[in-house]
Amino acid sequence: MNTAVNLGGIAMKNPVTTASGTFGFGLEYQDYVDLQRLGAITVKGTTLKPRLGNPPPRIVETPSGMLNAIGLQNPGVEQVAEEIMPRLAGLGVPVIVNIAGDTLEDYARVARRLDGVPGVAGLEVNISCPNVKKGGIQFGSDPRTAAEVTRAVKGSTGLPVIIKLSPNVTDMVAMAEAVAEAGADALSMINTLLGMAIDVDRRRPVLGNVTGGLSGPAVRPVAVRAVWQVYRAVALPILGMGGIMTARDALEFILAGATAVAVGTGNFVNPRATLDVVEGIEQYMQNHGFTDINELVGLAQRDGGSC
Amino acid sequence: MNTAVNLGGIAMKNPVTTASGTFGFGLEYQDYVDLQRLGAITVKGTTLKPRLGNPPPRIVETPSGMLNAIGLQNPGVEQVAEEIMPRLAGLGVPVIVNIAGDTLEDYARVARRLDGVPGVAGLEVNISCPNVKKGGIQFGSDPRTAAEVTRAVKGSTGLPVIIKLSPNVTDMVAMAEAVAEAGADALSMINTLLGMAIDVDRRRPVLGNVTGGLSGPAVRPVAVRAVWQVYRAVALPILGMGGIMTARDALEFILAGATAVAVGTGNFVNPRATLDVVEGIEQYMQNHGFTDINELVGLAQRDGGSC
Amino acid sequence: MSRLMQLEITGHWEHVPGVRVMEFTAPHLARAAQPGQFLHIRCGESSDPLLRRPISIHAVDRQSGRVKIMFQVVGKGTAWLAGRRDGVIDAMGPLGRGFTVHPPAALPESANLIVVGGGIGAAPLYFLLQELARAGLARRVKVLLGARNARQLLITEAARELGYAVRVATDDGSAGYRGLVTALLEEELKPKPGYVYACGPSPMLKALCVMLRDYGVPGEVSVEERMACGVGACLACVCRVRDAGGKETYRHACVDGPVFPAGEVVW
Amino acid sequence: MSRLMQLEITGHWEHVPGVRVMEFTAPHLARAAQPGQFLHIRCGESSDPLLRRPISIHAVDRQSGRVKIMFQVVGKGTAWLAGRRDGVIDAMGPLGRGFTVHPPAALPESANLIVVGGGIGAAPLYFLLQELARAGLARRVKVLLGARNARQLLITEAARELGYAVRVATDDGSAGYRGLVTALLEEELKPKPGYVYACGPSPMLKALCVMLRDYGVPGEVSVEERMACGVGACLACVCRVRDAGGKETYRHACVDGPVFPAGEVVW
Ligand SMILES: Cc1cc2nc3c(=O)[nH]c(=O)nc-3n(C[C@H](O)[C@H](O)[C@H](O)COP(=O)(O)OP(=O)(O)OC[C@H]3O[C@@H](n4cnc5c(N)ncnc54)[C@H](O)[C@@H]3O)c2cc1C
Ligand SMILES: Cc1cc2nc3c(=O)[nH]c(=O)nc-3n(C[C@H](O)[C@H](O)[C@H](O)COP(=O)(O)OP(=O)(O)OC[C@H]3O[C@@H](n4cnc5c(N)ncnc54)[C@H](O)[C@@H]3O)c2cc1C
Ligand SMILES: Cc1cc2nc3c(=O)[nH]c(=O)nc-3n(C[C@H](O)[C@H](O)[C@H](O)COP(=O)(O)O)c2cc1C
Ligand SMILES: Cc1cc2nc3c(=O)[nH]c(=O)nc-3n(C[C@H](O)[C@H](O)[C@H](O)COP(=O)(O)O)c2cc1C
Ligand code: FES
Ligand code: FES
Repeated sequence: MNTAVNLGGIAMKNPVTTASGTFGFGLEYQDYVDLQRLGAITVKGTTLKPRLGNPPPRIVETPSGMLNAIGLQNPGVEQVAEEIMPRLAGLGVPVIVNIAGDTLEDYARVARRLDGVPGVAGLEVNISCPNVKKGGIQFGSDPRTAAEVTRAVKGSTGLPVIIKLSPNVTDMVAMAEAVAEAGADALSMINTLLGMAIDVDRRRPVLGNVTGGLSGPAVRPVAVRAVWQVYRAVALPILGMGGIMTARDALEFILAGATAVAVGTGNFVNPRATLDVVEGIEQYMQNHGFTDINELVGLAQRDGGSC
Repeated sequence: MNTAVNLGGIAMKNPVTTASGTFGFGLEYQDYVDLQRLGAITVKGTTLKPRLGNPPPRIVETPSGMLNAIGLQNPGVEQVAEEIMPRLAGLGVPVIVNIAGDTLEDYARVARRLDGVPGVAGLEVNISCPNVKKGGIQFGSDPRTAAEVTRAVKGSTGLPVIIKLSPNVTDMVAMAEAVAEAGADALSMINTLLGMAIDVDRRRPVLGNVTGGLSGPAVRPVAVRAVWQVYRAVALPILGMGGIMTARDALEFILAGATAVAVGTGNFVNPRATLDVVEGIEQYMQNHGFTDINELVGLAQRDGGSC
Repeated sequence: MSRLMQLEITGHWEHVPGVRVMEFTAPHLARAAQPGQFLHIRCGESSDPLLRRPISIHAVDRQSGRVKIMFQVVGKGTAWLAGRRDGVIDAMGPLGRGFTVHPPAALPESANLIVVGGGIGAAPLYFLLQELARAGLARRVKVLLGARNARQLLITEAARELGYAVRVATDDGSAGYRGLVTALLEEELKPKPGYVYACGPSPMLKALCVMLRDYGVPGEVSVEERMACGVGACLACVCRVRDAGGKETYRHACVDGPVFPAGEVVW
Repeated sequence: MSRLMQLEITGHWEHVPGVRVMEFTAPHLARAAQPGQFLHIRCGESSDPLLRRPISIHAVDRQSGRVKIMFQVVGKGTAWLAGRRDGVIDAMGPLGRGFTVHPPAALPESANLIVVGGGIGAAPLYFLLQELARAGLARRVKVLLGARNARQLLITEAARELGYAVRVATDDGSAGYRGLVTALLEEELKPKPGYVYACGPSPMLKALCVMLRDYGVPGEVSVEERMACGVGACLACVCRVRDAGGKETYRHACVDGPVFPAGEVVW
């Protein structure tokens, strides 16, 4: 049985990775997960300079989901390249570094710094973090600026570049087309939905940052729809995520058109969720007589489906 | 204690109404709800001609939510005006008729037909149904066309006009500003989020219509955020909805800036949800020493809140 | 009039593997319920699972005020229900339009009343059999039950105890006829006309409706559709039917059904 | 090393109204646990509630392999937990950095070790008291406990049974001193220096940290922050601290804490 996939140049032995920001810098879950069994490890959003992140509270639980406003807390690309990657490189698992910035130049410099760092197999470009807005720049909500970021990153690295799309837009397909045109090697979706919660007793927003990003099972239908729509329109491989807890959830994404999937909030609920998904997909393939995972990609699109 | 509010010209004795499409044409829940205790009744989306709606399955449960693709099944405005409104008019409760159409002309004609029909207290204009797309017209995702619909409806009726906004856009504030400028009397939000689910065993979309609208507690954080953002930017009263099940949920919307609230999917879970919300809000006001519900509107915005 | 009820569980047991019976003491419900009607049950206290689950009324004892449901554990709602040992269940009901216990006046006295159940579809039919007996119609009734195997036959003994003649069919032949229950039905229909009451999985109901049309036999079938509200407010639970004028349209299983005239349903 | 465990419930009872104790038999956990560490517990099978709930380890019996938690029912997660009578609980643990049972070497032998608990904050302190006793430090320890009223005092008797001198404070004066437990602490600190271990609501910890700074007394406090992962991966549970160089930064309660040096926390 073949479970290996190729995500825009990143060779994964199975289609399962972690969603950025939910699996730290890779080693936090090692008591629970044999990391070498993952298709890839995607690490926390990394910026040019270290960032402290937002004031607490940074999370709040919502029905079947959670809001987070971490605010891209990270030690900066220098430390990631110098201290963290050496510890991960030995695992033999492709590491995807998620990158973010406030300016095009930031993105380019982070990308350049990571080029050639052992272990880094690709970059996932966060153009859509709802929790950080500096100078009003929202790369992720305008096709033109999204294309510019894509070109800036592509021009600064030889690594495969995955552009991570936001669901907080009118037309995800237009965004996908723009970054595809600009040279992206793959797309990942979805980032969190912009949301908020109010503390009714204190009559104030719960989160220190007021608004936050909604993730978890609650958003899965939105994410599956995004993958479905973009798969039909754009010929790039898709890394699907949003509320994946089990293999069946992951299969929804794959059948809709995702080449690979990421487990995010699901890790918090079940620290073994990634491996349970890997095993569950194999089981499904066996039960249903599939010998190559790639046959399943987009299979639900085959008959009809008039979106 | 005053719980009466004025929603853009619709006088409600309390801030609670029903969300269109979840309470039929008003009488379906009368075994469970003393309708006269509601602040208003909002009925199913009504179009110029009768509509059969989409093929089944029309709904699917999702984590803390549901997808629906009813497809605006309704008996048409003529029957609503002639047969249904007479039955509701006697209740003495304001009825808000939700209207929809494929063309500007449709909207205008439906609005005109309802003008002066006894019992109709206002129109809620659905410019954003994710389940019906004819000729690719999506009034709800472009500020200009949304403004045109608003003007068409306002020009055809003397009734208060509430424009119902979609969350499936990049910038809800821009939409709100455009329809405010065009003369809307109030705003309602949110309509459903576009989503889908895939049947992993059959490897096909679950819904007959492929995609559907996500509603229920899962979307509440998105809805509260929408109300919060629009309240800050636009001086129109807001009818808030999205995942309200309890009085505490409703209070999140009111504290964020909603003048009134609608219970939708919550009716399916608890057929008495509307009245439980009415009673719970009164209880909260008593416990916290508020004498006028209007004091609570937007109260969480007062100190800080840097969105 | 239907109500929102807190039904007290007064009994709950496994009937056959994977199928459970829960008993409530609810005199009002026992008086109001008609066979074929259902309860709309909240399965949990949190928002997942969110929607109520429709479950038919399985048996009613008007004297003692006892009402039973019989359900198969298939997903998270029914799994939650299966875990309730005591306490109360939050249910709306009775809902929907059930079976017409008294067959149409036009039907010849000699015609059989044939009750056909497949799998868990037998659940509401037991209540129908209780009512047919009460209406003094038992001797005209033939009961045909189908299941995967002998262990999964659900109301055979109970129907016999009510005095009914029961024939069974199983997929594997472990009891009665080996094959589909519709084959037994055909045996009944060939010699003489009848009136059919049926509940079971969609493929069975579809085959049955085709057979009734071919034999020109009237009847009524209980269909399953996904429901949200259960009261006609959400328009989710549509069943495609052919109306009096022959035009196809939708009816709502929760209020117009779940029992529809067999000839009206468009499969 | 922490593990994902299916902990078998071997006891569960109400301790005082609204506060429950649950006992597991888990020899590995009993061996590995340190006082102040916590379990990260899944409260339900559905996706609502979604996140795990952090609950401290309350008591450990290494001989029998028994581990207890003590929890207050405040919301839907703890309400779910309160409903479990038997079966297993899905927990990660032991997690976090707990109390340093052996006080710093620099501390004079004469200094008191003062254990201060407020409300449900007493829960992890009992395990600390077990370990202080095991380390032969019991005679140097003073235990100060605060609660709303006499009924809400949680570990007073248990601490006395371990041989500790216990003083209590209640808001309403229904037991011991009428007022805040920090007032008792001040009485202890005035005559002589000490080393303080504390757990309780944030306002209490804040007041306590100010007092320790004023008296120049060292100590450690266990803080509560909202957690998602529990293992340092999500960066949710930040606690503002002043680092060695005096610069303010964030530490993570789940891995760097929940116990922090009292002097480092910025309130
Ligand atoms: C009028 C009516 C009467 C019924 N009577 C009985 C009965 O007496 N005994 C019994 O065992 N079952 C009965 N069913 C089927 C029963 O409703 C489903 O098995 C149940 O809803 C499954 O819920 P779940 O959460 O366990 O499964 P899940 O698969 O997790 O349910 C997911 C969603 O799909 C819906 N769904 C799943 N299966 C069905 C189905 N077969 N029909 C309609 N909706 C479904 C659920 O209501 C829920 O919204 C009846 C259905 C209808 C419409
Ligand atoms: C390290 C640590 C140890 C703890 N030990 C104990 C203990 O031994 N006994 C005990 O009764 N309680 C303890 N708590 C508090 C306990 O975690 C909360 O009471 C519990 O999470 C409430 O969950 P709920 O679903 O009942 O309440 P809800 O209010 O419904 O919870 C909603 C969300 O808020 C979070 N939350 C609510 N209250 C707190 C809180 N006080 N601290 C952190 N997060 C919170 C929940 O984890 C959840 O994500 C501890 C907290 C921490 C951080
Ligand atoms: C706590 C947390 C932190 C996150 N941090 C990042 C981040 O740094 N960069 C990024 O691109 N996405 C980040 N995300 C978004 C996730 O990678 C993912 O897109 C989203 O959570 C949806 O997946 P899920 O529902 O499986 O969590 C974060 C999500 C969470 C919950
Ligand atoms: C079954 C169903 C039918 C709906 N039909 C309509 C409709 O006809 N017109 C409309 O504007 N909104 C319609 N909606 C959207 C609701 O009015 C509401 O905006 C949305 O469901 C969010 O609220 P909730 O989470 O409380 O359900 C429908 C929603 C549901 C669930
Ligand atoms: S279930 Fe809502 S109309 Fe039937
Ligand atoms: S809870 Fe995730 S870092 Fe502490």
